[in-house]
Amino acid sequence: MKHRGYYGEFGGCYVPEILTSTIEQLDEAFCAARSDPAFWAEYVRIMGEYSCRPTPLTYAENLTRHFGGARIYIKREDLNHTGAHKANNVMGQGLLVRRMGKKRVIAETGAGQHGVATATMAARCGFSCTIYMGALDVMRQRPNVFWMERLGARVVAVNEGSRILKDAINEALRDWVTNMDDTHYVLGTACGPHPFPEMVAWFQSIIGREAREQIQRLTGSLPKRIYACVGGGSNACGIFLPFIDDDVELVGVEAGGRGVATGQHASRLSAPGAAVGVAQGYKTFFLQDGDGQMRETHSVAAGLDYVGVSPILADLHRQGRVRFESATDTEVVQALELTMRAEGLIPALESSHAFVQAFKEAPRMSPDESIIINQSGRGDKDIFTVADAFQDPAWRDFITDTARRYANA
Amino acid sequence: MKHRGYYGEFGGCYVPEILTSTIEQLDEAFCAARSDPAFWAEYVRIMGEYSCRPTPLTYAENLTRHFGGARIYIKREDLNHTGAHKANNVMGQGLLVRRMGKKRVIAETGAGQHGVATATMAARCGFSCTIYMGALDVMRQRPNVFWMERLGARVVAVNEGSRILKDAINEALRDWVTNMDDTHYVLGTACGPHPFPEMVAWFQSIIGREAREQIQRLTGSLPKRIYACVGGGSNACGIFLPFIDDDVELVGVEAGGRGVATGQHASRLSAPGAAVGVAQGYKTFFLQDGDGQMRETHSVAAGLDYVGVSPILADLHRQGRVRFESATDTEVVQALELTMRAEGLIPALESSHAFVQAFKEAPRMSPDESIIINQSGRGDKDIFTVADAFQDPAWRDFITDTARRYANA
Amino acid sequence: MLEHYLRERLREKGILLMTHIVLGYPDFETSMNIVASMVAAGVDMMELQIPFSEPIADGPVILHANQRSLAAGSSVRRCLDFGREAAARFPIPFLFMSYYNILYRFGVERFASVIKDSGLQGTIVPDLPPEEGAEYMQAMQKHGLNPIFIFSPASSEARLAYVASCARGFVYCVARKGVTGRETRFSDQMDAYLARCRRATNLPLAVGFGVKDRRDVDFLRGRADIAVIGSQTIRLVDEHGPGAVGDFIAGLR
Amino acid sequence: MLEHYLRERLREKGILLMTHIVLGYPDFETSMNIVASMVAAGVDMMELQIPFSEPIADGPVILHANQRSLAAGSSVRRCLDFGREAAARFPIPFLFMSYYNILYRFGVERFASVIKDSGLQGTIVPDLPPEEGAEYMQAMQKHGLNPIFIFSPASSEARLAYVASCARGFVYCVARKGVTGRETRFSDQMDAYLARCRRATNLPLAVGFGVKDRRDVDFLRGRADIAVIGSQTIRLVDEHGPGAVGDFIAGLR
Ligand SMILES: Cc1ncc(COP(=O)(O)O)c(C=O)c1O
Ligand SMILES: Cc1ncc(COP(=O)(O)O)c(C=O)c1O
Repeated sequence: MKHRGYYGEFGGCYVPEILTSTIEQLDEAFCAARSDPAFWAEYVRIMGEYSCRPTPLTYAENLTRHFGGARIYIKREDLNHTGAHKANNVMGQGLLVRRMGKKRVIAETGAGQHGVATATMAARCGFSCTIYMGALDVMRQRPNVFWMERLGARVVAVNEGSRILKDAINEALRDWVTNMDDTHYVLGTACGPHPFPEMVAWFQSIIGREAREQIQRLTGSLPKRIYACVGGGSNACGIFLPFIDDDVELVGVEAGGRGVATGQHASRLSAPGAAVGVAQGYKTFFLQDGDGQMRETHSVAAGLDYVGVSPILADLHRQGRVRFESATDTEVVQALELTMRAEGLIPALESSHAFVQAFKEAPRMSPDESIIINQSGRGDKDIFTVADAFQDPAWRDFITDTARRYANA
Repeated sequence: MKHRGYYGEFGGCYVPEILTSTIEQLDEAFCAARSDPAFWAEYVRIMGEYSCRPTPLTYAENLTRHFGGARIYIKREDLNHTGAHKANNVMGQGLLVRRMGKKRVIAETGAGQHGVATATMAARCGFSCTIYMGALDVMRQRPNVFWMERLGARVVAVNEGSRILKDAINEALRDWVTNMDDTHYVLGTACGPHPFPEMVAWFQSIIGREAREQIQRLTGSLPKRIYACVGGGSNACGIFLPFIDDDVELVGVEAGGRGVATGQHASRLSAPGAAVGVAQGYKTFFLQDGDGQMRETHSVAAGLDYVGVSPILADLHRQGRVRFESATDTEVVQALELTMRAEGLIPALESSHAFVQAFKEAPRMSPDESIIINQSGRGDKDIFTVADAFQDPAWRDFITDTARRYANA
Repeated sequence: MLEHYLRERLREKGILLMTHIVLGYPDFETSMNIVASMVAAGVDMMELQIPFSEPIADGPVILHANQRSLAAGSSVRRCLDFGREAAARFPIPFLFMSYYNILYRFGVERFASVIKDSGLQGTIVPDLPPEEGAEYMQAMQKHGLNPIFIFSPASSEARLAYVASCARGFVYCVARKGVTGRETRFSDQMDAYLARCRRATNLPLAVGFGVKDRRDVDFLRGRADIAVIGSQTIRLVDEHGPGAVGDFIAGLR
Repeated sequence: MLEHYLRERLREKGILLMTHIVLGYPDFETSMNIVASMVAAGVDMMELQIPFSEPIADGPVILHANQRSLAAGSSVRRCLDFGREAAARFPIPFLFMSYYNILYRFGVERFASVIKDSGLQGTIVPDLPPEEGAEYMQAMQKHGLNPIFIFSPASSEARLAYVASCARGFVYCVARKGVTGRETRFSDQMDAYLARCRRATNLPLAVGFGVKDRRDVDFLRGRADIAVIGSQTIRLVDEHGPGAVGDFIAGLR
């Protein structure tokens, strides 16, 4: 490895010695791919023929009218095959896995989107596949677990630690240090040891590259601001980075959970609770105690419920290039409700965080200005969570009846 | 109305007198739109910016290898916003509703896809919306009901008749004859009184127009055969009609249910059980008894569980231009399983019917020949049905636990 | 001839009454008893509905009657026999009412021939507009039967004229939008509509959909020729049994 | 100096034993009792693991011990105090083992200073490769402590040489891929690997991951200098209580 993936003081590659050569091999494969224009062309072709890229940039006429401020555009990553931006990263890494000649992939997943995307890629590419998922997330994202299994993946519920995303990453790393010869770890976000943050951000940059062209075509100019939710940070990096040299304000929205004051949240950059540390292979802001033990986090959105954050974003935060905000669970459900009714769009709970902040700011902006919200995924997967949030009685009855039918079968 | 929409002896416009002027107005609006090139251009633009058209034509490399015969291409209507081809028809009719100045839409739905699509269009266009759905379908497609309601639609469970799609159509017609002044009936398939079959087929022809261009670009020639499932017939008409003058064999696949010999099926053209009749506003083959009473139908796929069939297809059947086959529930689940594992695609149970027949025929074709399967929708909505078909114990436990949580709440 | 009969009767009574029943609901024996009571109470004409599984123009009351009759096993053959018997026993005109598929499956020409032979006067087919009815009209004409067509408040003058040109016997004016059985407000607006109907044809006008009591019938007197009582008698039978029908009819006029 | 101590001991014994415990598991008092038994049974050196919430290099046994210790409230401060007390009471060298974040949060220089002052000999930090360890190595060197680095079977010759160039005291050779606590096959392949390790450095070689009984230790004799017993003693304490540790250790050699 020529460089170890530092962004300011963040990033690096803190892995057990046994992984060194594996990571080096990956880095080489990635560097070779990146400097080969045919690779990106092939990637774009596959994303066009298997998923539906370029995804549209939708003008949200009704929301724009509703808020009476900036013109609101929505980047439609929800239309990707498997329902989220995760497909981009996964298909890209799948191409690299082929180049490296490996036959098995593993992945962690929180919301289950990355797991479904990886299981899908594995089915398509003929790899065997194991997905690690915190036991808590297995419960709140059951439909995704079901589909992963149907796609042929083995899903391992992780009962260690807080039983959420970070614990799934640990388990995936444990698998990797054991099986790296034939196994590639398809990390799902722009975190982890170098070269993952750079690689994932590169694949996801397809979002921002498209959006940049689209908004200029539609409005004749660049947007004033761009909003993206931030779990690990991959969808945010993906849409932000191609605008990094432009006069465009970039806003990352983290999980405010039950409110940052309660401690039950996952706001690493927008709230004072986090500190710089090293875990899961990289250095960044982590929600941790004074001893360096990771704290429990909470978000209604399983995909944002994570202690760390992309080192690329940590650096952009420190530089002041990206502004970070947070949205509470309650605000998120409200924004979701409004978006469904006004535009017929069902953003994932994760993505709805970006909508919250955009909705707060749009009214104070001018109709001459436009903003882009990255709708990183669709909300179908969240039906159990959303039904609970809305306390839908018909849904409860339906589940109760189904359970009764199972009991009598 | 200049003509009354006959295709050979099928079609027509058999509606209560009170609807005559409404239908005339619709026909005029439709004819004006069709002869205005700007209308189609606007339609294509909206489908590009709000949904993700053109949807890809995906080469199914693994399935092709698996069967060792024809090259298999899959038209990806599952990638449409809301997850099925239904979006095409609905957005098109939405544009017409705007032209006619109406403020309310109603629709029937079987699988719930057309209901979700209509509710989505209504939210986007600012229409109020009521969806009629057979009570049996409300049960087997609960997730779609949930989303329709969240999108702001009123969903009415129809407890009349067989409590499935045909009964929902009747109820929608009853609403329409009552409220036609401000209400448009967004019929979801290429059935019903003229001009619906023609209009729905026209909007859906966007599928075939794209596919025709795509397959020629990808393979340099036309496909040998095209497969589509046939409920009412809209996705089949949509992909078939642009190839109608070509030397391409067109294959429609109906619901074979528990086997056509059992009588529990919905095969109107591929099996001898149906006869020509008039109901729900049009003349076609219906599954009916000697008195003309409609029979009960059955399919694992709610969207194919229908007594009638598009008059356009009935005519193409009689002409011998389209071949009709059927697929049983069991075959459908097997084809779905194979497709998930081989390609990472999750076709809707409806669409999986088309896959069944293609899988039967592909092995006997030559690798020089290519076929297209229309994947009319995605299977996420079918999770409850598919989980039951696979007898997934983890899913049962999950539902049971959720029900217990509700009971204790 | 039906039109002639109606004109004769109208000379005696200010307004005629046509009632509607669903054959085989709750069973055929009861159906016949209801016919007998209605005739005894002075009804001038009756619609006998042959049940159909998809009665799109009917509201909940008649819809359920259709479904229950079918569920109890009623067949088209049984309904035709019923019509023959009723026409033989009672001195008023009877019409069949059903949806087009029933006629179509039976064979339109054969259907006409059978009902003529049975002594009925015609048919009402609410989902068969005249444009689709060439074969039907021909068969009816051939057998000297009356194809009853429908005027609606949504019809233009041109449309009324066209429908009138196909009509025989009388014209059925639906009182409002919607399906059978819901409330109708008999108001000034109705007045204008009926005047338009009157201008469009010389045939007697029947008004149906929502006619339910003496006030409604009184409103129609002078404005139309025949008041049609549909769902209301079914409701009555459901709630108070077939015995209640006679008094109800007798009290309408 | 640690290396010197090890060489002295090696002159007396064919192979040395290093054991590993997780501090505060099941509690600090038991931890101290286990240390005492181990020392009494002749252990030559000990790793004291400061628990961390994300121990990615550890398998289920040590992972759970980490979690249980943290859940019981153990703190870094308490672990450091424990190390000081152990080093004062017992005549063998002690090392801290932990993940880098524990040192990083504490302050790497401060950490080195505290442990030096406490009488410990060095640290093992499995997620800190030498490339990321400049600050760490400097602090260790300044305080005369041993940063223990790791050889792995996947390392190239160049890599072994580079790691060796940063190592002090001894080198920890992980016996195989994977995390702690799983079975290891001590076979010919291992032979070749250890020969490569030997060629790469003159420092004593410790071998860990999966060493669990006398046969394993015997295999290592002559091929390596130190056998590391990790998860196996924790399993023993879990199943038979701290009392069983002494006999177990005594029987290994
Ligand atoms: C739809 C969606 N959006 C966002 C995220 C958060 O990940 P990231 O911050 O890497 O984009 C997830 C993670 O699962 C997700 O599923
Ligand atoms: C995914 C899907 N495919 C097919 C159908 C059948 O309809 P049609 O035959 O009109 O395409 C439906 C109906 O709901 C559907 O949801």
